[in-house]
Amino acid sequence: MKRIAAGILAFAMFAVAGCGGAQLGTSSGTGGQSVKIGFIAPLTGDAKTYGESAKKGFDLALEQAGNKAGNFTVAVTSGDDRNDPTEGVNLATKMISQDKVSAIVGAVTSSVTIPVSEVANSSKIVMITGTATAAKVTVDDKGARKPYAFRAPFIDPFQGQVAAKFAVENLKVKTAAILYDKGNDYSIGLTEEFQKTFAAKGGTVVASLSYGKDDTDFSAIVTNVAAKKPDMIYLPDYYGKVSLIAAAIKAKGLNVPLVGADGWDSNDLDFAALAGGYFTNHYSADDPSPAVQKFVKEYEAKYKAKPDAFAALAYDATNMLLEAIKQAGSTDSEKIRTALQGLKEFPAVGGKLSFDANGNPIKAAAILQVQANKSYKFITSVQP
Amino acid sequence: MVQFIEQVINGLQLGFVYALIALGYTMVYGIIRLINFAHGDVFMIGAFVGYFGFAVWGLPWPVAILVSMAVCAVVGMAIERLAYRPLRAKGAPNIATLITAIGVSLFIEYFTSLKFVFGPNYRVVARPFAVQVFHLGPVSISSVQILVITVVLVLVAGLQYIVYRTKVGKAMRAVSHDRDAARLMGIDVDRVISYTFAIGSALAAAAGVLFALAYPQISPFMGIMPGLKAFTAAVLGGIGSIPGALLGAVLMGQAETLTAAYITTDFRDAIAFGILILVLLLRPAGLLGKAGPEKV
Amino acid sequence: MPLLECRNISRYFGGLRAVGGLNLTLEPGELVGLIGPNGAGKTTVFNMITGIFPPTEGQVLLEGRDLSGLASFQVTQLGIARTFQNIRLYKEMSVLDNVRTAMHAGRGYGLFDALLRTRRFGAAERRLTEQAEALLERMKLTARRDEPAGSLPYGEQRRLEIARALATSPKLLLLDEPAAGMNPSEVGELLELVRSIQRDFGLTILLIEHQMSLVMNLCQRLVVLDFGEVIARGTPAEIQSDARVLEAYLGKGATA
Amino acid sequence: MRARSFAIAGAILGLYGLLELLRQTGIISAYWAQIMDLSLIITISAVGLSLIYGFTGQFSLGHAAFYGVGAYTAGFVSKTLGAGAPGFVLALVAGAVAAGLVALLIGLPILRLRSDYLGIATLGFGVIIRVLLDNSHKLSPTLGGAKGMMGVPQLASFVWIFWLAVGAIWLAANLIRSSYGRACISIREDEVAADLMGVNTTALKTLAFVVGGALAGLAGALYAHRYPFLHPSTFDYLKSLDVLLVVVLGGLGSLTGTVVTAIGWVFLLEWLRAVLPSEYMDLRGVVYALVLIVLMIARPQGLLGGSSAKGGKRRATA
Repeated sequence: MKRIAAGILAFAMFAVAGCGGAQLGTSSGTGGQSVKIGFIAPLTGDAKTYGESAKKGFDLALEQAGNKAGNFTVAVTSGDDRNDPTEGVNLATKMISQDKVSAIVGAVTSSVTIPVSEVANSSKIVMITGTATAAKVTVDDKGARKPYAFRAPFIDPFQGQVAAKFAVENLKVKTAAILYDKGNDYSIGLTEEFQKTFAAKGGTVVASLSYGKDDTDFSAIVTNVAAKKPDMIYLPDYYGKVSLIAAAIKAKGLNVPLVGADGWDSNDLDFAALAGGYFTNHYSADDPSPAVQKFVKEYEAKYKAKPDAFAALAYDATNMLLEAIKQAGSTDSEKIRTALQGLKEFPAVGGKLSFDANGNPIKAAAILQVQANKSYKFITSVQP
Repeated sequence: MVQFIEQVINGLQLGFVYALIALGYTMVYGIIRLINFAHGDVFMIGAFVGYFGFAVWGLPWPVAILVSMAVCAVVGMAIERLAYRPLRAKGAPNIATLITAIGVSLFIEYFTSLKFVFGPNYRVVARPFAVQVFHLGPVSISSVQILVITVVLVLVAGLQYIVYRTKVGKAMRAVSHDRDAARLMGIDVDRVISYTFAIGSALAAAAGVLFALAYPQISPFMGIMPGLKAFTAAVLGGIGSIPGALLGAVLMGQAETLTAAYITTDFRDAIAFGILILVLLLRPAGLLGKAGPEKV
Repeated sequence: MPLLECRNISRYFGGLRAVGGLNLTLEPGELVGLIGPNGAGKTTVFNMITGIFPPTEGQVLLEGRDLSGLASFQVTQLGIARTFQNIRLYKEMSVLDNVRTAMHAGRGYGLFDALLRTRRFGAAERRLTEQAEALLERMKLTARRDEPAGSLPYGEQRRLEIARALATSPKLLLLDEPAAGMNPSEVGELLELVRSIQRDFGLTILLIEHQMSLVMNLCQRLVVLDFGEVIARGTPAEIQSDARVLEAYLGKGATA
Repeated sequence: MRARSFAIAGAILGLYGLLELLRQTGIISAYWAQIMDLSLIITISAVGLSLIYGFTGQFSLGHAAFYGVGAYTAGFVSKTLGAGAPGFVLALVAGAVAAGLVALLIGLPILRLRSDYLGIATLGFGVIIRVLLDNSHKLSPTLGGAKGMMGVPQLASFVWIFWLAVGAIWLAANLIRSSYGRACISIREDEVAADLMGVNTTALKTLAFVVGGALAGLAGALYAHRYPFLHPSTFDYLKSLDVLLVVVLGGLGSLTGTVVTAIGWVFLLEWLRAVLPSEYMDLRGVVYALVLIVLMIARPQGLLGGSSAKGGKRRATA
């Protein structure tokens, strides 16, 4: 009897949970002059720090806009994806079916943003990510555009190309070594493209070595790299790993230029170890453009810290979405999509932005140099 | 050849750090037959305390190591007292204690990553001394490597002294050999277990500080992988055996470094755990351990 | 042909000899006692026969068939069952299930019958349950049928162990100190029980026991072990007057 | 007996009808429908681990690996064959069979190990599978490696997930309430004694491991057709702990407990998302760990599990 009772309890719980949720769902609706936006980011878990930066950028953009997009008051519903694709799908589904959002800003990492973009696209809800750089965020498996997916950052291939071009043309190097994270799509994407472009421009990649996301000991691969005597080392990864590798390179006494990507842009970078290194980024804080100056100044005033790439890109993504809603003059996702796709030369931190046919921004990359005094120096700008 | 020697030195540095962690695993397992999953997290706490010591409080690094060892000794004893002893008193099955240990490990990781504790961020460790690279002929070796190897040797010698020359050490060996007999001989078993946790945790703390000096970045989740690999090393050498832990750790360090250097880096973790499974299957008592038949 | 034949079996544990060169033959229907001081190697003999620790040297034969290389469960399936000195029941399982588990080898249906609840499964399960209930009835455990084995009083646990061993349909039953921890009246009941099951199930029994009253009254023949070697064989009466046996027991000051 | 079986079958059919109706009419939103499906998928996987650990006592820390093998295999088959019911069914079968085969290959050697060593070996196995998934694009570009795999047709509708979950629970219950199940439990209780009572412990441990692994594989296969993106991080060895927690909370040796806890667990996490202010989200991990520790110290037999001997009260002649 006890078992049957328990079984009935299970089913009852199941049904009640379902219906209880359903009530919540039906009670929420869109108000007259307000627009609902969802925000998805990893606020806990292993990518928490990226998510927090993105949230700061998102919050700042909304605050500057006075929580308005045109005539609409913006209502935000935000959620934590824990950098877990499953959670990302659940959250996106919740925001779309339950909270009835008109658009979503997020997610932060590519592995969550790809499934989120699938859900958003099949529900015909606009999604714009600040930071996910994998090509498949905006195109499907067969390379066809997901019409409702957009992003603010340049995609992996572009950064890899720019870095290779800069290395050959400005640093005048002939050989390069690459160290990358084999478990990280961002790192792999950059590596592939760098390799291709570097070779096309006449350089030779003498070593391309991978490591895992939990590795902390790089002495073995750095020793191997040192034996190859490369002219430069490409380190396409986030600041945490890059700092460790640079320290290992320094400990090995290897003294060649290090080149990287936007993942370096963080206050937690090991500036001492990486001083003199170059990386491709979305903007330079020295850029006199009003968009950049306004962002940097107000960000520092609000958070008492320097913005990093995650914050800047989430800020851009949010601003572009708000502008699109304003131009569309509607909370209808289809109209917002059309407006977003049609944005021309939008003054963003990352430059004057327009979207290409695949929902990727057309913008220039800045090359920055790491300084020992915890700042970056603007070196040059590379057009796509 | 030069490169090979340098790789072996790299492997030694890694292996020696593993050795300090592995000693704690092996001592605890020897005495209460528990895989103390939380040991890797004690190592992490050690790294953080050491980092605060020399980077924030401005202590000289050897003092920072000692402070960290003292703090972690207390942490280790507290874990044993609060989480494991109640289960032991109840005579709970092995697995219940193991699951508790996993719980303790998760607790330490999540708790320390809260903002008001250590925070979730990576921290870059600024070394308290400049790294120098020495050249012995064509082979280069860094001051960090020399430091790690020296400190580990000193600590292992100290441990050897404690285990074989002091009263506590004798009691530990007696409890590890036969807990009931030791109790009958008037040894306070709970206290001996407590000391074992203290010593093992202190060694892990030292390992943590050295790790932070050698691979200068720390985070609340940094203990998981080194912990598992050090455990593998302890099993490889024969769990319960102190010389075994050292041998196993040195072999693990070499295996990991040399595969990364000469075979592939793609499967580095897979290889470490492949070794573990093979050892468990082919020689479960490890290289230096003794197998005993189960009593029926 | 003898039912069981141990030919010169020895067992070493890391250089230490537990049993050396033991020869033992059991004819069908015999009830033989294996006695000796603590640590003489009696349980090791059981372990060798049942294949838990196969003999380091020598052979064990059941009805002329060499048991070398067989796993314990195979030895059991060939007809040797045992009980344990330190009771090893499945404590969390019910009394009935303890017995039914021992019938697994003779369950009479396959995995797919079980998964899909076929007619054959139903019939076989009914048969198993009836047989198990009959055994419980025989052991006076019917009232305890649905209780967890671990909750039974000591004497009943001993009886359940015997019931479980019988459920494997053995030819040879090895009893390891069945009277340990029992009071005199319980020992008396046990004596009757062992006799009656031997008769009713046509068993051959090898018994380890320290309770001399039980051994002397029950066994037709005794084998005495000391330091892993046979020091005497014979009828209870012969053994009682054997000088070496007395020395082995009294010389060590052990209780007889 | 027969009447009761019909009553249960009727109740389940009725429940399905009700839920399907509520879903079709939108009273249960797409979100809660998704969570419901996920909870059933997790249930199937947890029932698998319940067989392995809860009933047979083989401590496994690598369950997520079977889940991953099932998901990737099914995804690959489905993507290769294209959308359509026959391809989908084949993919589900392939996912379960592949996970079962992997369980067989790994189980045969490592199930000799006892408790804690087995746990560590299965954990190691989980890490190895994760590394292989990270490098899977070298085997076939379709698998995507660390970049993840997308484009698996989303064919797992509620009717599939619900009935497969019911089927999995039914099969597991049948297995447990048979001589095989009793033999498995006897191994958990005392492996040496089980061996000496004529139970082929190696075969039964392997059986439980293979069936449990195949159920996880089936769950993974359903996941691949319900969630549009497969990434190795979803099948990380740390995820094995989630399933373990469900099985332990539900009570070792209690199938009902496992099912109730699995469903309750998924809904609880979603409910927490709704009620917990975001600044306390971080505490989730701390609470999760504390629950595990306190539970183990206070009630090692699990929250809902009593003594599994209560199963003996039922007549087995169902």
